Amino acid sequence: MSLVEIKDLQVHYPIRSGFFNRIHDYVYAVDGVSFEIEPGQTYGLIGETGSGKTTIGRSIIGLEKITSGKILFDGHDVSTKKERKAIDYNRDVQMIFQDSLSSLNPKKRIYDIIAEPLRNFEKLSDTEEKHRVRELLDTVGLGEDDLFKYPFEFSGGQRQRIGVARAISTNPKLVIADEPVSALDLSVQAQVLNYMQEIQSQFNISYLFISHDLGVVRHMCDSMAIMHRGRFVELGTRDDIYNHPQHIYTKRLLAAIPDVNVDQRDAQRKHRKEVEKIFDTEQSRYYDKNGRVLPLQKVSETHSVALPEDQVKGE
Amino acid sequence: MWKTILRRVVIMIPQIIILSLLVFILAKFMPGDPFTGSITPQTDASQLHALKVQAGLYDPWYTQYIHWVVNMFHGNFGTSYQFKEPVMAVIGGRAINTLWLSLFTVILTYLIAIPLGLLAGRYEDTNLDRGIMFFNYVTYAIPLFVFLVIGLWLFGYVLGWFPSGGSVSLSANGFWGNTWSRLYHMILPGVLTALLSTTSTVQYLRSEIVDQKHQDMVATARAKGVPERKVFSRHILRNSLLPIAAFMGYSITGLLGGSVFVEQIFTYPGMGQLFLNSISNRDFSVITALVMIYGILALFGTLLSDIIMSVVDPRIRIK
Amino acid sequence: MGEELLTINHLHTAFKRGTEYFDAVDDVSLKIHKDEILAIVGESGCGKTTLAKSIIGLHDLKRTKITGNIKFQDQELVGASPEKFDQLRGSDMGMIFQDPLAALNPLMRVEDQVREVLDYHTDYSATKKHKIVLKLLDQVGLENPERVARQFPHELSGGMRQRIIIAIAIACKPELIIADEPTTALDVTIQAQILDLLRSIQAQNHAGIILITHDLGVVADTADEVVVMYAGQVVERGTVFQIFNHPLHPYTRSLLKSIPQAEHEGDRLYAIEGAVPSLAKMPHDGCRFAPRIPWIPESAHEKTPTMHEPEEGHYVLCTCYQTFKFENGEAV
Amino acid sequence: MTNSSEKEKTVKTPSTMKVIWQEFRHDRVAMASLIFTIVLILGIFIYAASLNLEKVTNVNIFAQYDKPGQDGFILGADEGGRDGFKMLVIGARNSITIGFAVTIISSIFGIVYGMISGFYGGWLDNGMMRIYDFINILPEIMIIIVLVTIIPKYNAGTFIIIMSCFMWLSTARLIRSKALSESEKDYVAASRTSGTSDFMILFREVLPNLSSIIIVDTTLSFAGNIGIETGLSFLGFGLPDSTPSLGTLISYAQDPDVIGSKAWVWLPAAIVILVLTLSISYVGQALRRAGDAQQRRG
Repeated sequence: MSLVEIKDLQVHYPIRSGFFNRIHDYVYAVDGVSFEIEPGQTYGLIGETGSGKTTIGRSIIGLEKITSGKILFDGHDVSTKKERKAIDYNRDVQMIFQDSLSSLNPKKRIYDIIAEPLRNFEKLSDTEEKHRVRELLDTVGLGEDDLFKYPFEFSGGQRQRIGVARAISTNPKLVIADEPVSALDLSVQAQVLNYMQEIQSQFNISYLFISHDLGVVRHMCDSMAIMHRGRFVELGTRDDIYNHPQHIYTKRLLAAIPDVNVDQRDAQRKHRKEVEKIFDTEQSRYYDKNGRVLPLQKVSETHSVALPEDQVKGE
Repeated sequence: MWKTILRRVVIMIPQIIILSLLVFILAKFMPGDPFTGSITPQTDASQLHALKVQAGLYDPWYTQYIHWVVNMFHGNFGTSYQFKEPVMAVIGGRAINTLWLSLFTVILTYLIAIPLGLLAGRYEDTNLDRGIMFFNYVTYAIPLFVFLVIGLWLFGYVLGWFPSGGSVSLSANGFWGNTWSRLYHMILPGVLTALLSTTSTVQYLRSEIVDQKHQDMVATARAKGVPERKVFSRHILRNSLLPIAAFMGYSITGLLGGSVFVEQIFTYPGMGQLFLNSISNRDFSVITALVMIYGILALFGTLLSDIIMSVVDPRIRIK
Repeated sequence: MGEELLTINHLHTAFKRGTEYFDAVDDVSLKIHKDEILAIVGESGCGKTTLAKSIIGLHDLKRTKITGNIKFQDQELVGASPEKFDQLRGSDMGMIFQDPLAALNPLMRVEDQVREVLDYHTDYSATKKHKIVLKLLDQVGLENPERVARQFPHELSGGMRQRIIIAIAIACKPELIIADEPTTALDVTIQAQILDLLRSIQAQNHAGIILITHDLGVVADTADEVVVMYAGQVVERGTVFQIFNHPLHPYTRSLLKSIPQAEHEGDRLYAIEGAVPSLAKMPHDGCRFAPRIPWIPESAHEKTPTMHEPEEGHYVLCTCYQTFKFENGEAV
Repeated sequence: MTNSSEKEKTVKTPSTMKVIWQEFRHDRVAMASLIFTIVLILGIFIYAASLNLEKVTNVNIFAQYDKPGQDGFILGADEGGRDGFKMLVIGARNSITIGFAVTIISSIFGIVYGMISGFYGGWLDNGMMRIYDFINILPEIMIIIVLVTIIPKYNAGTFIIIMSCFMWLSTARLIRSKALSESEKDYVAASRTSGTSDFMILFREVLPNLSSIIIVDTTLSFAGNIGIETGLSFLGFGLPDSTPSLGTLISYAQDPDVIGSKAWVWLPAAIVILVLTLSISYVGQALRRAGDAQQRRG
């Protein structure tokens, strides 16, 4: 059985306007999305600003009220707060935030920050708690001296590692990482990603890795989904997405990433322009008349694409 | 934009209703009734009772309330027991005095506050700025009435530069003589109140300018080759001053609150003084009318501010 | 390669913190020619934005001390008067900022903001300026310029706003354009369009562009020449091919190695130890990158690092590049 | 043994007061005004405690309007021949006490109101802000005066309550805006996903982050409330006649003869108010600067 099952998730925000501030329309932040998460795997959620990827992450963890659809965890419906509370859901599902400074309370010591989930979910004695916190800090490469410091005394990369330590303190089964390295410099981004991978192999955690950086997602994730306008345009394994993209939007996204291979740059530029041209001319075929992404069609065992029906062909 | 304004006006209606209810309830708790003043030892109890019935004083409260509101809409706030005149007539003359003094004070306030705020913001962290900020701290800390009393004592009595009370000299004649006398009476209370009312404007303007100076927008302007002076006047100043324009409406509430003190201390015959006077004489019909008027004026002040804001800021205007 | 446009020699830019001055830009020398895109690449806090602001004269001189030489079209910019800068900025130098929303005045219509450049550098008539503004908006790829001209910044998308910033920067066909992280706030698809736009503008105007970025992909895609900065210093400079195909300085090599690569999916990434030192804690002498490669013996570094030119046009700071190996023994 | 001491170290939450104090100590003028304020207030309270209120307020018609120094009255005597200096001390004590009580009640209410409104947001915030907006437009001075006149069994306690009803507004607005921006930060989301209840997040996570603002706001409100109490007493609608306030003493100046030629009756009280409000506000402003400096570091 899957660890998490998301069925037709929808999150809409009302747009109020007009005379009495009545709800006139909705922002379809997430507009009908279904997928499953297996234990120990890493899933990537890729999209541009406003594509709804962050909203999906926040609704799975319970920070966002869902409009409709279902989220099942280990077979339990966890769509409402009451249901989550009943099974201590957040003990098993944790989150790493993008902005490491804002996600750590500036008035708390590192010790208290990491111990917070422990105090809520595990009834540990003081000695056990301290032992556990030390162990966690050690896991992310920080030392004993750091226990009683405040967040501002650390660099961005270190703070993000503290965020990782907090997220894994209760041995969760799923960690949602929302742009965990986007705010970091390249030289420290690798530190955080490496620790995340190590921890995964050690504790068999599933990651939902949300990012706009296709290079990082490619590195971290076995399977991934590309989001556009609140829906999935393509869903598949790393190989499916990067080597056999079928949706016009995926192709455009992939072509837009600047590559560090300087020798190929003219060719790549040319390729990008071609894809862009195709996107401009054929775009309408891939979206319905309201600009909504078409329903997903299965093209192989692992690969689904939001294609017009006449284009579906096996691989 | 019209929709925003209209909606803002519509929101005001329940506020006015609640305000009137509140004032009505306060009025009900006030001792006495419109006939208390006319009671003499000769008054016949049954006659009085009949009068009260006729005036609806024994009706259920909501009937009385509606009656009161309807009368109010017709500008009928009842009769002042103290002056034996319709309340509106009593208030009328005073209202004009208060209006002049307030207008004079508002203009002075901004005339003082805007340059100070601009200078402090532009020359941030210089001695000029520190001086202005010290002035700002003093005006923030000193209670208005103490400042007024000391000012009156110093300039009205010790130095004798200004009259110590009233709104116009009895000996003034002719249009110009009269106008000058009125202005002369307003100078001391107006200047003193204005000095103390500059606090929030100076503070806001200064921090707004300091804030704007560090925006990328200003760097863009410089990068365009706009000379420093123009960067200041075309970008920083404009963007900082527009919100100030919108604050004018809010300042009405503060001024009205202050008018009670100013008019009392300078024995200036305005609405504030009338209010205190009526309180001492238990002239409740005048009191209710004044509270209602002050409340409605404050409501219109906030409305005005919101409208100015939506007119000057395109981010709100377009919606 | 075109004629020389801007030459910087031994530039120091120091900020006042309390009573002390700290060098945010420390002994930087570089050159840029016409028809050239020079990328300045480095991580946050390496001094690249400070450098750009020193060139265009946007520092508050009460808190900043600038020494050295910046020569632009035979004029010395260090110590130049504000009037001189007012005249140069907008006409001979244009600047593009990172956050297009913050960089536009929220209370002014697009047309007024673009026209402002022309107001101060030309004496064209109002109608002519209006025509030029529309042409510029069209040139930067905005559809329906008439309409956009009448709009306010908040009514436009991020990509459109950045196009307007570019229109402002190129309004007077400047010789030099400084673009400070022009695509960092944008999505990749928009980034690609903006980079293409920059290149096409350069082709038309024959300008020199200084492109400041932390994104190595953007550099590889767009630049001709590259300057790598670390902790306020230039540690390596050369052509884009030299830098990407034969990186020399340990920092450049480490950075390139830490990029997630397609061929090594899922493997451990190369992680650089430690973090960039903050301005106040900047070491004064010795190789500034040494603390992050502790396995390299001290003898490999110079006491006072100097620039070396191991191949023509390819410069590198400190001698440590000669013997540098990664911890696992790999050279690149 | 070592365990318990270490434990203490972990449980202790960082004291904002301590950090601000560190910054504050470097500001000499602020330190001077803080010490001055404390000495002044303590002096007033200690001296007032030694006075017999009944004796001081007793009318002595022979000493009416004694000049300072005359008959042993340092600051002269008022209309009732009462010792100006002793009246001043008792008045100051009363004004400070009322100002303090109003500050405590209104600040606590304002903080709770603002935190709940800002933190929970949504319709709750909407409703609470509507109430706020409405009270805000009320002509507060007038309504207080009306309430003072119509409330039966009026005394200092009722006055404190009436004043507090209107003085919480600015605190509530300030705290709401800060709570709103704090609650949007990710550490609040992180606490939510760590299983901490909203109530605990509000008081254990958000509140410590507001502490420096609260300290500053309370200090400044204290000065402001002394001003408003004395103002109302000046008009005759503050403290009841049996409890003199600094405002009551100044109100003698409403007599043209007194203000013009008997300045000793009211001027000392005016000066005491000035000194009190100026020094307390200065401490408040210095605390704000210290808090900002601490914010930058944090």
